[in-house]
Amino acid sequence: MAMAVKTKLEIVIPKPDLHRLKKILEYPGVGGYTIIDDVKGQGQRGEKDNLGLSDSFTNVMVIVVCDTEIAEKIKEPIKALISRVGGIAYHQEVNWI
Amino acid sequence: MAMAVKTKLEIVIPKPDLHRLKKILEYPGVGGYTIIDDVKGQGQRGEKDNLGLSDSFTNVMVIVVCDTEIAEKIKEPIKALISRVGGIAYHQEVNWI
Amino acid sequence: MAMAVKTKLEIVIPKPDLHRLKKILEYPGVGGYTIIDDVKGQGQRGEKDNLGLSDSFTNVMVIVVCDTEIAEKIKEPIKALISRVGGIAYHQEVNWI
Amino acid sequence: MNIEQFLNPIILFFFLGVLAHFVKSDFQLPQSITKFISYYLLMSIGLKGGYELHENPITIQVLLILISSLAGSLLIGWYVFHFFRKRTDIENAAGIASTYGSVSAVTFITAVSFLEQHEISYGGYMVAALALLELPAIIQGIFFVRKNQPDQQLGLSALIVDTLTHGSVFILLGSVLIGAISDHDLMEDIKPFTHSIFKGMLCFFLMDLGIVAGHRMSFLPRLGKRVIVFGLIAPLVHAIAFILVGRLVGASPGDAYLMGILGGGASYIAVPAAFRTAVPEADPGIYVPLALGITFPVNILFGIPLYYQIVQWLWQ
Amino acid sequence: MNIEQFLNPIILFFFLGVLAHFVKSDFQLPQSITKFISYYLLMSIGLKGGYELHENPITIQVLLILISSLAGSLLIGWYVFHFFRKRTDIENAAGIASTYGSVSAVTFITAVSFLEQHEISYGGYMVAALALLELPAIIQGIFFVRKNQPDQQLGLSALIVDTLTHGSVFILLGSVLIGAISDHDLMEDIKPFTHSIFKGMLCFFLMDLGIVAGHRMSFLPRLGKRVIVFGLIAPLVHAIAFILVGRLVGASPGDAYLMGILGGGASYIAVPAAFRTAVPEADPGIYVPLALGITFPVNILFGIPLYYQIVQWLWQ
Amino acid sequence: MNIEQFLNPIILFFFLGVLAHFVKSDFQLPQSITKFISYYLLMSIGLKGGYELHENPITIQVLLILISSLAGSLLIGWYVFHFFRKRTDIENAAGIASTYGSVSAVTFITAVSFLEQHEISYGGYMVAALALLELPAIIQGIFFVRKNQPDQQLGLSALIVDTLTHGSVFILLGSVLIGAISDHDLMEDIKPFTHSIFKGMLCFFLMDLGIVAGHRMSFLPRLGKRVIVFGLIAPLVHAIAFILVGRLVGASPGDAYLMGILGGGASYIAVPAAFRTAVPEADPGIYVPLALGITFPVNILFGIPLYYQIVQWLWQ
Ligand SMILES: Nc1ncnc2c1ncn2[C@@H]1O[C@H](COP(=O)(O)O)[C@@H](O)[C@H]1O
Ligand SMILES: Nc1ncnc2c1ncn2[C@@H]1O[C@H](COP(=O)(O)O)[C@@H](O)[C@H]1O
Ligand SMILES: Nc1ncnc2c1ncn2[C@@H]1O[C@H](COP(=O)(O)O)[C@@H](O)[C@H]1O
Ligand code: NA
Ligand code: NA
Ligand code: NA
Repeated sequence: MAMAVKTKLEIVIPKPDLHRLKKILEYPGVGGYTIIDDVKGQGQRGEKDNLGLSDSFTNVMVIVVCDTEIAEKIKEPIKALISRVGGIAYHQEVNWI
Repeated sequence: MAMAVKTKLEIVIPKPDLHRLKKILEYPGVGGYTIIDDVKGQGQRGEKDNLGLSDSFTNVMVIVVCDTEIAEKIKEPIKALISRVGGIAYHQEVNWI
Repeated sequence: MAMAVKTKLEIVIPKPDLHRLKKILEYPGVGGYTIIDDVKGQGQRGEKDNLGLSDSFTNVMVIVVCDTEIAEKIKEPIKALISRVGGIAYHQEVNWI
Repeated sequence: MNIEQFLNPIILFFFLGVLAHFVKSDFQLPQSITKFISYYLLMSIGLKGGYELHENPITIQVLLILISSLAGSLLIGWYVFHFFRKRTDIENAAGIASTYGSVSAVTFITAVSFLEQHEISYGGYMVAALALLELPAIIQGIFFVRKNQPDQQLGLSALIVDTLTHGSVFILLGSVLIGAISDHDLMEDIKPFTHSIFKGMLCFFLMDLGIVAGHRMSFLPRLGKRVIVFGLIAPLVHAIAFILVGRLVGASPGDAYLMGILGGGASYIAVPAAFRTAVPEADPGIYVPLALGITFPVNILFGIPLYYQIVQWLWQ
Repeated sequence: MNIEQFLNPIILFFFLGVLAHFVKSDFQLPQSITKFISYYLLMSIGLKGGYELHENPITIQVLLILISSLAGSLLIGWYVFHFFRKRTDIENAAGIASTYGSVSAVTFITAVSFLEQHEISYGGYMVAALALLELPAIIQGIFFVRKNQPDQQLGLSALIVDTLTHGSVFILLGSVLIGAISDHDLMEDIKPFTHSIFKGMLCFFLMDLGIVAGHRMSFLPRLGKRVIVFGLIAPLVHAIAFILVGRLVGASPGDAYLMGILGGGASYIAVPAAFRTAVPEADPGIYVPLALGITFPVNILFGIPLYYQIVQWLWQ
Repeated sequence: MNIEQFLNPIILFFFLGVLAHFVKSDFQLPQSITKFISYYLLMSIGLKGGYELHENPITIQVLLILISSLAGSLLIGWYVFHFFRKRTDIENAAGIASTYGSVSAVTFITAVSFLEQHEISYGGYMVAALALLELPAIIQGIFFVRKNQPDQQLGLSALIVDTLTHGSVFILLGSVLIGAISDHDLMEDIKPFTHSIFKGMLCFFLMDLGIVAGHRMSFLPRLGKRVIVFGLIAPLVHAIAFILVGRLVGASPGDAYLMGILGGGASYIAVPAAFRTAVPEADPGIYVPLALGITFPVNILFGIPLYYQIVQWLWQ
């Protein structure tokens, strides 16, 4: 798989909605993902300061590297999720080592 | 805004200087940012091991996705900040979902 | 060094193997790196949930920005390390500020 | 008015935390510590409640207390929803309704330590009531939203499971259960942990909560004057109504006092957790600041001593 | 069978944690808290052991206990390796062998609090034995792998240093040492921390460990029936064998009981740490779930009271 | 020389932490735990100081102690700056000056527990002095830098606010205040938290600090021999000078001892925090290793018992 070009998706969403995103990432062909827990942020919906006990003001960041066709497939449900619960997502090409 | 090409900036700076960076990011048109707290690192100024109580040996990583013109505007003050307090910054194009 | 094009490597590996990666990154010309501690993930070797006391189910993410020739040099040992202990790595071009 | 609460270190630490926010101090506990101490507090109070539940089995009297509290909680949720329905969208009206119908564990814990300091006894079932009363107003609030969206299913059982398994509810209920069934001799060994250092941990926790409350207060200007006035007055009205009901059903002073605390408290842990899952359209930037930035301080500063005076006066 | 353990809050909290996993509760302690409490427990037990080591100098009797435990530990590692060698690859067979040959600190700590509750004394050197017995079976397991890979060096001294400096081993050994050499009057001031709140902290820790165990149990179906049956029976067999040896070498009831705990326990902290370094090809998804998801619960639920009855019966 | 400190578990745990670093143990407490315990220690000592401040109102005598300590602190800052000004750049000279002019809270806390163990009383105002003396030498150091950069404003009031609101200063001052005004009966309930487990928490904290100190020691070779010799000798000289001043102004033995600790201590929390904000050009890789890697160990290992002997000798 050396030097293959892949697509990297980076997604920031509210922590309580992570399970929804994980469900999307069960799509066949998504080989894995990495989760950076408890990130803070600022966006249209105000400040997420990672304080308090309900995780309502906490984000997580998820990184997915997969084939470009697969990325095309999961983009729409991710977009729909974000428009419902907040967050951002974007993608880029990367060279897999 | 679907599939628009944007610029992603990634900035690593000492945690005690985060408020300075936040001030730069108040620039109009910067819609938001994501903060990964308490990262470690190695650079010209030695090791940052995220130990101790003064946050002097702790970094933060900040991710900003914005329009390319806006990115051009905030690059200079970010560069000036980094040359004063340490850290790194770089940018890339990304496709906004 | 302004606006120079560099290569950014992102590497996710099991936390107990971080010292092996650090040894690779001592390669001359690698000016520094940033470590995001304690990330979670899902991959071929099952779930890494960042639970327990032995760090066996915990990952770290390491970001290295360096000259493209240097990146070419350290790619092979990183690939060999990952194939032995698990994880992923990929690289992209970035514009250094 | 009695200034006793102003000299109570527990309360003072809360306001030290609020102050830390407003003077932009970088004093801040990592979220992991906040979680640790909150679970500790819930575990301790749960074990204590369970222990006493075991000693004093449930009577008709107790059932009356529980049922009337449940009814009161739903009534609050119902009127608050209809009050805000005219002023904001349906999701946020439901969020505020559930917030005030449900209960506040931290207010309860602070009130319990106030009772103990005045050596007034209360029933262990009140702790079980705390755990159980978190739920109904949440379900009611979500129901208000769903019945206006006939395409979405209510998913009632999933919702109940979700709320009962939310971290803070789960450990409280679990600890009540363990407290109730454990061997009492073995429980004694745990007391230095759950009892002796409890008040100190509470101080520490409230200082941290003060910082969070300070952060949430910065959302308040967005809410409008009316909403803020509601947040100031509602806890007192709800609490007094609950205390009166307690008097009617013949509760003991300690139990009626805690009924007041259940009625007056507003939830800022279980409600946002459940609403983030079930009604993500409701904005936690509205109902959390209201509960934590206004109602909580009103309750611990003014409510806790005031309700006590009312109880003393009604039961004298 | 005695149901005492089912009413022990320590055990109940472990199962509350397991339950939290299975009902998908979001109750979870951050890893930083888990580390804090585990280091606290190891420090406390270490200081205690060191303190008593100082009081009761080492005798021939004690040496016999240590040597026979060491031999037993290597014997377990040897037979387990050869048993699994036929059923799986060499790295995983070695991982399982080291897991069962080595010891479980948390099982030991839980057993010590069981002993104290029954007012049975034991020697402080048993805590030192706990720390020292983590090592030999690990080295043996890695040796099994390396002697089949003649190109790789054993790096014995690096390996010993690595294991002895692993966080949990290091603090245990360090605390034993500090406990042994510290001024006893000064140690008294630390007791409210290391003794009074110990059981409560243990409850808290076991709840957390229950969640981790729950997570690891989800790996079990992959392991196959045979392996699981091994995980269920092996601890009982190993423990009883060790207790019998204890009887033979003339150990006291408390010491023999703890020998049983050392034999019966399976390591899920030191072994994965060492194997991740020395044999990364061995899959922690096999030996950790076996130790933590099966053997640990068997030991604390059934083993701890059973071994006690056996000791009572043998020493009566 | 008295070996007592070598048998003190508090000190031994510090060196266990240092050892952990040098044997490359992966034993390490997450920063969240370090913060928690340090805030706990500051809160506990602050409450205690405030409580006693309340009991013993401030006298002329006390004012003399405070004023002479303040003068001493500025004098140290002044001479250290001019001493290093010739040897390094202005920012780092100022950083070292502020470090030694300011005070070390952890050294103070360790010294207080030494005093208590020897049953020597001290005034609660000394804790207030600890909080207040963090500030002046920091301002002075920053002033040295700014007066050489006429284009930059001093921003004195912003600087004072910044330092007083730094996490560790803020909680210490806040706790002194709460301790002073709180109802004393309510304070009793907090004592098991703030007093009983204090020494154990301190052990734990010092072990962690030992690791940090170990890390910082790896910067030492860069500093050069002269600087290191300064770090070894300065604390002893400063402390003895402060004790003598204490004798002159008629302080009690306990107060004079703590004056010595204030003088001898070097700040590695408040100073780097303030300098990172005000003088980011100063390298924390210089002044922090000096304070934490050399002066702190010298103080707790040799200073604490030595200053005690000097006090005993001067007041006998
Ligand atoms: N322009 C942006 N760049 C980077 N992160 C962003 C941006 N906008 C939003 N975010 C992240 O997404 C989270 C939710 O955004 P929002 O739903 O717009 O409030 C924020 O808290 C940030 O962490
Ligand atoms: N080449 C690099 N690649 C990735 N991160 C870097 C690099 N250089 C510096 N950093 C990060 O920036 C921080 C400050 O760098 P410096 O100011 O050069 O010491 C380091 O602690 C790292 O976290
Ligand atoms: N496709 C992927 N995208 C992002 N991260 C991945 C991917 N595959 C694996 N990882 C990360 O690498 C770790 C180890 O992967 P593996 O060795 O395949 O189990 C996982 O726990 C994830 O954190
Ligand atoms: Na309520
Ligand atoms: Na064993
Ligand atoms: Na000083």
